[in-house]
Amino acid sequence: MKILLYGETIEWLKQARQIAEIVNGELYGVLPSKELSSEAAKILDKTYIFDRIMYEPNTYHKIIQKVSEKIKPDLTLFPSTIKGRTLAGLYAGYRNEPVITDVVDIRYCNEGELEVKRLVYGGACIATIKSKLPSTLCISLGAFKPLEKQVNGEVEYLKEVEKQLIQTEFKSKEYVGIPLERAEIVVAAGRGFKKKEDLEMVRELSSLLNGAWSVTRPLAADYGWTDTWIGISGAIINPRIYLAIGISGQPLHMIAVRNSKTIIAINKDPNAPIFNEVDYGIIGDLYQILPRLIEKLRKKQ
Amino acid sequence: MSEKYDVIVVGGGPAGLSTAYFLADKGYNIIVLERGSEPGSKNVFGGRIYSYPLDKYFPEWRKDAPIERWVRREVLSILCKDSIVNLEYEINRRLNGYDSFTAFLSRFLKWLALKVEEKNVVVATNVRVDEILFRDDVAYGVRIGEDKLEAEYIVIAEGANTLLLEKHGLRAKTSPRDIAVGIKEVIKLSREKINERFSLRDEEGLAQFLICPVFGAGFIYTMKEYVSIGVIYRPLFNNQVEARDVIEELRIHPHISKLLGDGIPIEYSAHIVREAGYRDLMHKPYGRSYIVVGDAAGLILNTGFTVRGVDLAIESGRLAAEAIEKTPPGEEPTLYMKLLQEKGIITTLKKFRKVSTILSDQRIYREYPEIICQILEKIYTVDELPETLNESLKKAVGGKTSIIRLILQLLNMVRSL
Amino acid sequence: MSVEERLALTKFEVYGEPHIILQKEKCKGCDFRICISSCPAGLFAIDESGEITFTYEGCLECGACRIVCPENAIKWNYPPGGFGVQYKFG
Amino acid sequence: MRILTLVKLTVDISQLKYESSGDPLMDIVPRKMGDSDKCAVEEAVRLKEKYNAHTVVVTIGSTLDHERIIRDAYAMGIDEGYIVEVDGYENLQAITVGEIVKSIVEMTGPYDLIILGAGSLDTHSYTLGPIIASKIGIPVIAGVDSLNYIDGCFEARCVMEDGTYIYRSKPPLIVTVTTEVNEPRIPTLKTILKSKKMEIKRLKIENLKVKLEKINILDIKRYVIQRKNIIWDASEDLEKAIDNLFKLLVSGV
Repeated sequence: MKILLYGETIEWLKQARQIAEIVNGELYGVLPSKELSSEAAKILDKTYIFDRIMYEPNTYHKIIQKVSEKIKPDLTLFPSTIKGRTLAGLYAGYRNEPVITDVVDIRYCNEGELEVKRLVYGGACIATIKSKLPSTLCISLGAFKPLEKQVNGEVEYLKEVEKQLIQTEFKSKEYVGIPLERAEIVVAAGRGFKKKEDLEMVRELSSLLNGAWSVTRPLAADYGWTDTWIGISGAIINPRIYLAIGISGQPLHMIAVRNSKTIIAINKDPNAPIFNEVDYGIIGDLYQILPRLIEKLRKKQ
Repeated sequence: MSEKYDVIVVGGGPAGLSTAYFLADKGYNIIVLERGSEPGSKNVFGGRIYSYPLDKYFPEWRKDAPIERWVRREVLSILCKDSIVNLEYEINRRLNGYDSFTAFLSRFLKWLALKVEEKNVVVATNVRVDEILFRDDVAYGVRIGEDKLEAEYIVIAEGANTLLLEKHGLRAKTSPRDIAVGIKEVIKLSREKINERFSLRDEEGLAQFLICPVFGAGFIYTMKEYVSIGVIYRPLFNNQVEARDVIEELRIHPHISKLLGDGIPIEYSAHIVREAGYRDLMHKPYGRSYIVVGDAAGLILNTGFTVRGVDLAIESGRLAAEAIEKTPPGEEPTLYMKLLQEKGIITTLKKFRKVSTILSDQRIYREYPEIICQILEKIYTVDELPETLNESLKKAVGGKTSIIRLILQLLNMVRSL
Repeated sequence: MSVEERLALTKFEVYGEPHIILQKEKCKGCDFRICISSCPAGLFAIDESGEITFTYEGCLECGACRIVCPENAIKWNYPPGGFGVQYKFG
Repeated sequence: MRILTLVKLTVDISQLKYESSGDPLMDIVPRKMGDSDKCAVEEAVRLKEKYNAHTVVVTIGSTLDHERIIRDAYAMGIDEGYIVEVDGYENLQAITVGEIVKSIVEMTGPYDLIILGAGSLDTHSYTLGPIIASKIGIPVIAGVDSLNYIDGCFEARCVMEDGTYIYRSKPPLIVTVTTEVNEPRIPTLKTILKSKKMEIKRLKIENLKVKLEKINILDIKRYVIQRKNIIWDASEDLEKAIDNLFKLLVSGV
């Protein structure tokens, strides 16, 4: 079986190698970055590289499409990121084949079919779906264990890259913060914070972690420190990491964050209900912990 | 806005929709204004509807109305700490022959709204009426935010929480002693488990009225695959539990948890219930170019054993429609009250007027249930020193009241019911 | 099951502004505080300073608090059309 | 300008409840217009108000709720609405939905802009806009937070993990929007009343010459997240607690 993937990180290529192992296929990849070529060659059977051009889905799609016409893959993999999903949609629409996103498990069936598990309903449920090949899948990052298997793959540079189909401009991320609903890491402040100025620590922490930040309802609605908040009446989120600082864990708040992959809490009250619902909890004073944590993260950068 | 209707109905509940339904037959251009996003999305009731008005006015209703189960078993239960006393009535009839059925009000109202819309009535949802517009005591329209709508007649069907009527001084501020809070939970349970645990066949239902010293009065209704349980909470009582906890108290009672412990809670709801009966009835549920129907007018009847609301709402809607038809706009539809009297609705409410006094007597919930449970416990406990009924009675009543007084009180209750 | 968990069963379309407003100066002289025990959603509470607090999200729109309040301290309205509690069963 | 908006009737995931077996109780979950679809409707109406566009809305399915969401779109200001009547709408393959939209566009188009929500509440796939783009051969900009129309050109802003992208494209264009793009309006009495009287056009799937392909779902179960519940007490060893936390956060867990 021939598998084609689109990828931007080595970590993801290794996960795709695991999938190739499961379905027993050769792994081809299209990558938008020269820097990755030597690493990628150790993982992929064949790597197609194009010069980094600004991300624009329609242009990227044309490139992937050309490679796919050469390879004629049975299975095409994208990461379940915003970019990956968009490209997968363009690709599946062009190939007129089923596309499944948020895939967390794959089983190969004999009749040229896959049994795929995917998350649905904002991560609240898991669906098992049978899909005929050829198919396009978007894989949830982290769902498959990276496979360290060395191959000696070929690398081909794609020279004739199309010009941008749509005029594109890129601005560094300081321009506006990542929207809460889409952030991988969310840091939130609760009533443990004594004054509005202290939220600066939360803002800085979130920016050091490439994440977004918010507060619980009382800080926004009662104290008026912010306009938005996390909660059943505010934003409902499902980030990779949810870091709750000075938050006791009222049910109406927890419902809005319960689909976070990992929940970490800092609270000085050992009996705070949030400690029943965390992966990692730190009993301690946020005013002692945060400054030092921020210092450590700053140094790392 | 300049659009003008013949009739504006404020509220898309049982009374408002019924009024629109009957008026539509008389050729009026009607609009129903409902604040919920769909008909029924703001309504709460116990779980039972009496079928007689539907038979009269909606000939095909048995085919398409969202009937859950026909009530075959009626149970009155006294719940004590760890015991239960039941009085049961069960009747076997042809399935369609039962007097009442269980339903979900939201679904029933969606059905009723479709019937009304079939008659070309506009049922506008997401519309909150902020004010009734009067010109020299004559109602001529409603205000919704910045917008106004005008009509020859305004039907006020705002339900038990009479905000508009009180705002315009058409009704005195509702007294806390005249209301209770109905607090309810819908629990999912499989059809098989419901049938088995409540001794029912498919499509046959149970209506159970509960009396309990801990939470007062409560109810259970069985649906096809759900059970509605609830408490009628009286805020002014010297309550042992707060309103927020009464459903939990009900659920953890050994008797209830045995029946529903493995059920899955689906929806939690609450609404005030007007409990005062005849005393609460509006003396003049109408004025120049307006008319008040259903719960808002106080048309709800608690007989002590059954609670009737939806059927009275439908009837009042029909009579209001008739009164509107026969009264020129700008005049008072006095005929409405006459019709309510002629059709026996007022008389019935009057007949049960003492019920509310009895039901607002804490002793019913606090003292009598324990006395009854204790007596029965003594009767059915066999040990070396059995007691006569008289001895048991004396012990149970203890210092709380004399046997004679107890008997007098019970007699008085029975007379009133 | 706590009342918060029960409220999480029911659907709310929360509007940006509260539909019920507590006039806290009127609450100061009130010892009765029946609003706290009467609210089936448990939305009234007393904070550290002894003041009554109220949150409107999770309001079942039952109408009880307005009627039981002896001080007429509760400015009560329904949420705007389409907002607030959304019963599927009723 | 002519604008097509697509709205999906979707499961309100905040209201999911489960059997003790973990099966979601699908028959009682409320359905609603997707949040980002609602923003797409709002965006279409805003463009209509500015540039006098004609706006069309389409939904696929045949329940009463589908009629309700079309009326909701009318109440927000959409001019013309279609329901494509098909059973089992919830299990259609995304490429089938793309085919349906393509044939709608052929029947009622052309359009300068096709606008829809970026991801639906139930699957959040983000793929439908791109699929349609490929099917009808026009470009797509997905996940748009801000949309403007300047000098005959759409300008769209997308915020992604690595930064902000600004795209400019002449019509025709497909845009999928996130809920950040606007705050949908609350219909007024006037528009609600108008929406009640407007006609809804119904198309039978049989007349669209679309091959129906359904997703073969074997089962759907609740996904229970087991929490590790590892607690460190900073009062015992502050440095260690901070160090643990630091390691967790930089490892990405």
